[in-house]
Amino acid sequence: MTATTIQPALVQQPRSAQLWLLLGRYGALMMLAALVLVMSALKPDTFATGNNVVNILNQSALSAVIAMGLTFTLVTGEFDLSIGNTASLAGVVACTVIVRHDLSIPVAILSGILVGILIGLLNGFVVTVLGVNALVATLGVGTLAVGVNYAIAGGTPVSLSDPDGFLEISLGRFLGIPYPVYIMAGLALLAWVVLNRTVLGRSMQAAGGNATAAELSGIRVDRVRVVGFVICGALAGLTGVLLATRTGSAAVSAGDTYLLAAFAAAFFGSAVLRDGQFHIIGTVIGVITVAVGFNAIALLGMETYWQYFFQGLVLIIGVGVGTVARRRAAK
Amino acid sequence: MTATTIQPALVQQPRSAQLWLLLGRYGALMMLAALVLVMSALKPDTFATGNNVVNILNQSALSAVIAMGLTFTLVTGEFDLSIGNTASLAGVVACTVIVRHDLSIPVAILSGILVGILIGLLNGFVVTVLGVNALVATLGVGTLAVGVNYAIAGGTPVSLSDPDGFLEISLGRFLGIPYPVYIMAGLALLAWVVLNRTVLGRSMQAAGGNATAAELSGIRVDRVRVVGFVICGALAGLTGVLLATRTGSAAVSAGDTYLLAAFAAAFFGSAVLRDGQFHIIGTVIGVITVAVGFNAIALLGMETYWQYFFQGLVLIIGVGVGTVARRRAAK
Amino acid sequence: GDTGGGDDPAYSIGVVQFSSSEETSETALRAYLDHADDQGWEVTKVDPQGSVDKAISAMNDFVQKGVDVIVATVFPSESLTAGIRAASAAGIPVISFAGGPADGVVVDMDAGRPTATEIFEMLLEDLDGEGDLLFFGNNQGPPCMGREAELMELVAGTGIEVTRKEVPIPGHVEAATQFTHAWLAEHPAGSGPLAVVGCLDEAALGAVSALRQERRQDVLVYGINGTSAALHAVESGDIRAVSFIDVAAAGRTAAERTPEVIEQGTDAEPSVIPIPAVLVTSETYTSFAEKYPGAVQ
Amino acid sequence: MHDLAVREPGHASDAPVTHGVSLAMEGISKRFGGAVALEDASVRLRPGTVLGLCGANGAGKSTLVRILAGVEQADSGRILLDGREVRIDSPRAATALGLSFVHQELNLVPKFTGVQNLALGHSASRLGLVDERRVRARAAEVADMLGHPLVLDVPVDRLPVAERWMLSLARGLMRPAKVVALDEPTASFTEEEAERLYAVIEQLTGNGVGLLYISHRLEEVLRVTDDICVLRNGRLVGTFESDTLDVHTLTRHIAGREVESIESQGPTHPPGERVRLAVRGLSRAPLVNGIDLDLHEGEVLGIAGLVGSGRTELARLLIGADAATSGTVVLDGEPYAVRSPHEAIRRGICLVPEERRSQGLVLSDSIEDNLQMAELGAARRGAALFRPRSARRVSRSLIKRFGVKARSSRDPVHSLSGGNQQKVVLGKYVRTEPRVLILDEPTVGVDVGARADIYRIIGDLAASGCSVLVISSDFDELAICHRVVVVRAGTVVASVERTAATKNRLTELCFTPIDEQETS
Ligand SMILES: Nc1ncnc2c1ncn2[C@@H]1O[C@H](COP(=O)(O)OP(=O)(O)OP(=O)(O)O)[C@@H](O)[C@H]1O
Ligand SMILES: Nc1ncnc2c1ncn2[C@@H]1O[C@H](COP(=O)(O)OP(=O)(O)OP(=O)(O)O)[C@@H](O)[C@H]1O
Ligand SMILES: [Mg+2]
Ligand SMILES: [Mg+2]
Repeated sequence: MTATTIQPALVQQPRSAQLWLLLGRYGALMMLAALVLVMSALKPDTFATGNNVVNILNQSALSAVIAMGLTFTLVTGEFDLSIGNTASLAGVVACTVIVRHDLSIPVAILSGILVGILIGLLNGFVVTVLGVNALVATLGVGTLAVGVNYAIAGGTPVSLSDPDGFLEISLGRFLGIPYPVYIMAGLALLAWVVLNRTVLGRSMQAAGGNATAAELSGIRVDRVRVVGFVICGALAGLTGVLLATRTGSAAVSAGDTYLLAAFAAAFFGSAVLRDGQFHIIGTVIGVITVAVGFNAIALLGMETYWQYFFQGLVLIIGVGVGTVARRRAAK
Repeated sequence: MTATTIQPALVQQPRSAQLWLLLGRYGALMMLAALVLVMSALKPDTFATGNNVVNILNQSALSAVIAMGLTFTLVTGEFDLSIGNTASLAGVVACTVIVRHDLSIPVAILSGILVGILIGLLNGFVVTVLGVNALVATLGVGTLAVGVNYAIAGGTPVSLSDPDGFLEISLGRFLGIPYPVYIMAGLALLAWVVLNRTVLGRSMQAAGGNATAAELSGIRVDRVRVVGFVICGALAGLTGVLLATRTGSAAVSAGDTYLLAAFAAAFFGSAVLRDGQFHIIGTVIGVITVAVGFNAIALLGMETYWQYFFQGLVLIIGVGVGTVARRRAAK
Repeated sequence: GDTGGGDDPAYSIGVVQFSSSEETSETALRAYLDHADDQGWEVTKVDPQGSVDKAISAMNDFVQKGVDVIVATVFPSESLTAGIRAASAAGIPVISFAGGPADGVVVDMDAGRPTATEIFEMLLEDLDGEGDLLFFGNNQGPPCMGREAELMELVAGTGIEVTRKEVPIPGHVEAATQFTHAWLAEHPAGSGPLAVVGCLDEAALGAVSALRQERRQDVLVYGINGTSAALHAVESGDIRAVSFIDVAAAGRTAAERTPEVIEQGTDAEPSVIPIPAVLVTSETYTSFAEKYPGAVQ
Repeated sequence: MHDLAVREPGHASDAPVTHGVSLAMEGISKRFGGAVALEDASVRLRPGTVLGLCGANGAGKSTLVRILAGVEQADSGRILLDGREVRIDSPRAATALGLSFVHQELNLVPKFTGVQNLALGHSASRLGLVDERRVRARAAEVADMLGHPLVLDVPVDRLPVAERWMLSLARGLMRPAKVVALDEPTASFTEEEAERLYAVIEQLTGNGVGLLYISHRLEEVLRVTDDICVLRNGRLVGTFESDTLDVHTLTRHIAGREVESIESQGPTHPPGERVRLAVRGLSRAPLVNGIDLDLHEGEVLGIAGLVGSGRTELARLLIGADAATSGTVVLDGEPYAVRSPHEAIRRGICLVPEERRSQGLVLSDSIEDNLQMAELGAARRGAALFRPRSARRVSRSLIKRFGVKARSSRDPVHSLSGGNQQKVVLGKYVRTEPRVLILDEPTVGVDVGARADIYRIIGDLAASGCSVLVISSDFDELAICHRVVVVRAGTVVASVERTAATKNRLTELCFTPIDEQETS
């Protein structure tokens, strides 16, 4: 009866297929590597310096924080279009708390994060309880957040009169590396552990992968989704506060640009190392790739339209190479 | 063999379930009706006038055209984040064609639409051939379109020196109704027929419902998707041109704001009359609801932030009421 | 920075645009860059697309690059603090186009209140102290904020009722059109003296678009900056008046003063370059066009 | 590998011994909108026994299980464990009470590996961290119990369907349970794998575990169960001791009428002389390796084989869903090399795919819309007008002809039972009047009544000249074919005439090494 147990046909793959598979997996990373190599050759004195590396990481920090948050919702199979507005509102609230109510910086930071958490809860409520599609729900909630923002600040930037303590959060350095880089690294580690090594994280991935299966396994899918929105909101809120600490003031739409950037990074990251799944490491690499590109453009001094060509091509090629290669490998 | 057809045991649905069902279907419409009624009572002299109705329809026209295009991609189960950029580019190209190459207005209009078609083809190529997720693909292609836009116009608005003929397209009236309203109505009719009464439209709906099943039923899913992107691009291009005919000039990012507005309208529309499927009538109603709301806020003289609250709430409640009611009815 | 030998040093300049789609700041920059080209300076330009954060990133990149001076455009200087401090720390002076004064900013241009005084006085005269006014403001940059402050001061105490709307940049033309439509619905023809003021020409042009669509001729429109489209609209009578500001001249002046700024470094005494403003109406258009042929092209 | 079928019940000590409980569900009623799924149904399960739930598609079997699992809430009725009433309002609550489930739908997370799937809902965690080692250890025990190695480190979406079902089954057994409910666990299994499951069932009952067992394979039900509850239209027809029943009477209870036996449903017409489809050396490594096949006009040809033998892949090659690497096909004397299902349908070849929910239907669309889909696919021009009224007329007549149980042709197909969904898929393709119809596992999860309907439809099609390929893992049903070919490792190893194609003979051919086989 030995013959009965046919091993699942995991047949040895031909050489070329393995190469394609490699390309599928590391294609996006190779693109980043190529970019770094070309730039190092072109601008050895300005690009490939320790200082510039720190500079690029520092520029990535905020985008990385908000994109990591977004990764949580994407992992649970949802969307969050409100993150940009959340970041803007959190920054305005944090500054308002200091300016109008004369509270301390830690309280301001917490209140910014709290704003994010509340918005996340609201998103989660609208999505799970009202059953509204996440795209509409978060678009709607984001619009409400803009309304609140205008109601608070009336559209005018809220500037701190004595911003030094606040600015220190962004400008301060430890061992020559700015604080935001530590924040990014710490949060990335934490997010990775939560998503990959905890029951909650696994449940999120399961809920995103097959909600029915997750529900039947006893996972409270709705709750997990709400948690995803809350984490996403909290990190968006934090991003908004950090953004305010860069400028010492909060503009009404300062965080809005992060929305598309975060999506681009997360989707780019889904093609890094894995086949179309969202994950923290991928997202961080996505953010860094964009930052390296931006830095390269600034150092080379390209025309405006090159910036756009570059960004567009990075997205399409970075993701496309992986997909095409994986398809070839499966052939 | 008649005995095999066991008639399902049916009971009369309870009254309340029927009411919920009605609410689920017409909830979003009722909201629009309520808005119109309240406004007519509050502002009989300014709101409920023929002039104002024409005015609202005229303002809806462009949003409706671009949102109808988006509906096609949404129906095929895809996304298009490039429509805003496409509209901007089409406007710039149309004006450039007139200003720099001295070509006629019809040629300018066609070249704007052609730009949209090309972008749609590119989107379709990246999505179907490269296999890139539509969100990333269209974000990337949209960014490329911005690049082309800057390469052409360098960021400055392209103004016609003698704009009268061009302006006439937006400003001209027939029987007291501006041309754009006719364009909207005509396109809506055409789009409805294509989507519901042609093999292509039906195939699009099937492909959006279950791509594998559609493929195995002989529907060329990839081709259908590409067509969806092309229609969407063409209508976005037309919107860009129409937008330029309103001012006689094209700004580099004039169409960008249409992106979120079109999504909001289409998603709102998916809750109108049907349960979560995208359809043309719903989209048009979505656009008109937003326009009515905007008009109402202005007539009532509310603060800016009310406008955001209103838009956010319309989205959430309009869609949420339907979903909750349908769930109740199924209980 | 690396200065070439000889008496004509090849400076390296980092330019932070506001947004390539903001015409007036681009005009000023173009004048600056033309001069820089003539002098053979190396220029690196970055478009942060209106995002403060990207602007700060670009300034940091320029610090890495080791430029001799950074030119920042329109962003309020106080919101660029992180970038300006990095520049100051590296001994790089910052020239701001209309961003307002701040530590580390050695040259600034004022495109705010002074550019608006004359046209707003004309507006008051036209309305004869009463009527309804729609004002489009923008709080992203100091120029509009200054102009708004000027307007509010002037209309205070008159019988003019002001409705203020924020127009986002980019997207200002469209937003202005929409707001105007709504405002017109509330103010039908014959409901008294009506006027629309855009803190930027683009907003005024957006209003013109709405007026044309609704075939309304009873509303006066005013704009500031003097883009060619707005000047044409003045010529055709769609816009009552425009305050043309000669940013090109200011850009040139800034360029001419650049060597001096680099020379003095971050310790230089902060200075403000005034931007000359000219009021243009349909009556004065012809003579204006003769004087500034470049502006109406 | 030891043969578990001969193990003594209760012999295996690797599964922890649990103490069974008696389960009673009393007066359960459930409605979905206006449709009655269950009406005052009561069942009782003694510890250490197997209770079969039988009934036609849509009779309410799964609904009963889903209510027990806390997935659905009953409108009325109560659930008793050892005489004590319990409230089960969520899957968690059910798990906490020691109930375990293998549901009818494949419930795995596609991108997760085997071990990640098994860890889901498994309380193996410390401080909120996942403890994968413990899961692996338990998975090894379960694999031993199943006598089947589990693939733990490959994302399940890269596994063959049957392998996924094994994992799904394993997941139901991960946690020591007092009651286990299996909803059509063998639907995708061949005889061989089913045997292993029977052994596991004996082992469980030996430990005092009670089992609820749902299957449309009636012989199997009679074999493994102690008692059988028959449901019809949501009502309990009766509870019978399995020993007192035979297939014929059970069938009558289920359908409420006489149903012909499979043997009497064989083809009535002989196949034609002309070869309709001639396949030579068709290959696509590694699954299909040089298939030779002749299909005659009006012939019903069965394809037998083990799971993973390449039958599905063959079908996909024939309709151009995958590209063959070598080989030729001739259709009615003309070369046939299609690159897409679209071309295949236009040439008159259709495939009724094996997973109707994911591959055959747009679940949220109406019956009518689904029935129209293949016609859209066969259409030449996209711009062609679509006539809803005449399309609806055709749909209605198909619904009638196939006996689809539905309230209206506009009902969404997800509201239909499995068998009726299958009829819709079949109807969709029959409508294009194909020359060759390929059916991949056409009766998985289909009840006896509907099964008879489907066999009748196949017979009618063949009689009208259509050639039919039937791929099936249920060798009993191959009795409806004129001829059966056996596929092994992607090649045809035998061709057997109907009279010789007994279940035993086919099973034998599937396993015998190639050199010992005669090709007739
Ligand atoms: N979620 C649901 N919404 C609406 N109707 C449903 C739902 N679930 C089940 N039904 C209906 O309830 C009835 C019983 O379905 P159930 O799935 O219990 O049947 P079954 O006996 O398991 O059939 P099968 O043998 O095909 O699996 C069917 O008529 C079905 O259409
Ligand atoms: N090792 C594998 N990796 C990925 N997919 C596989 C693998 N083996 C089989 N498949 C897929 O599973 C499906 C079934 O494969 P195959 O044709 O070999 O099986 P079959 O004989 O039809 O048996 P069954 O469908 O019952 O599993 C096919 O679609 C095939 O692509
Ligand atoms: Mg069932
Ligand atoms: Mg198969």
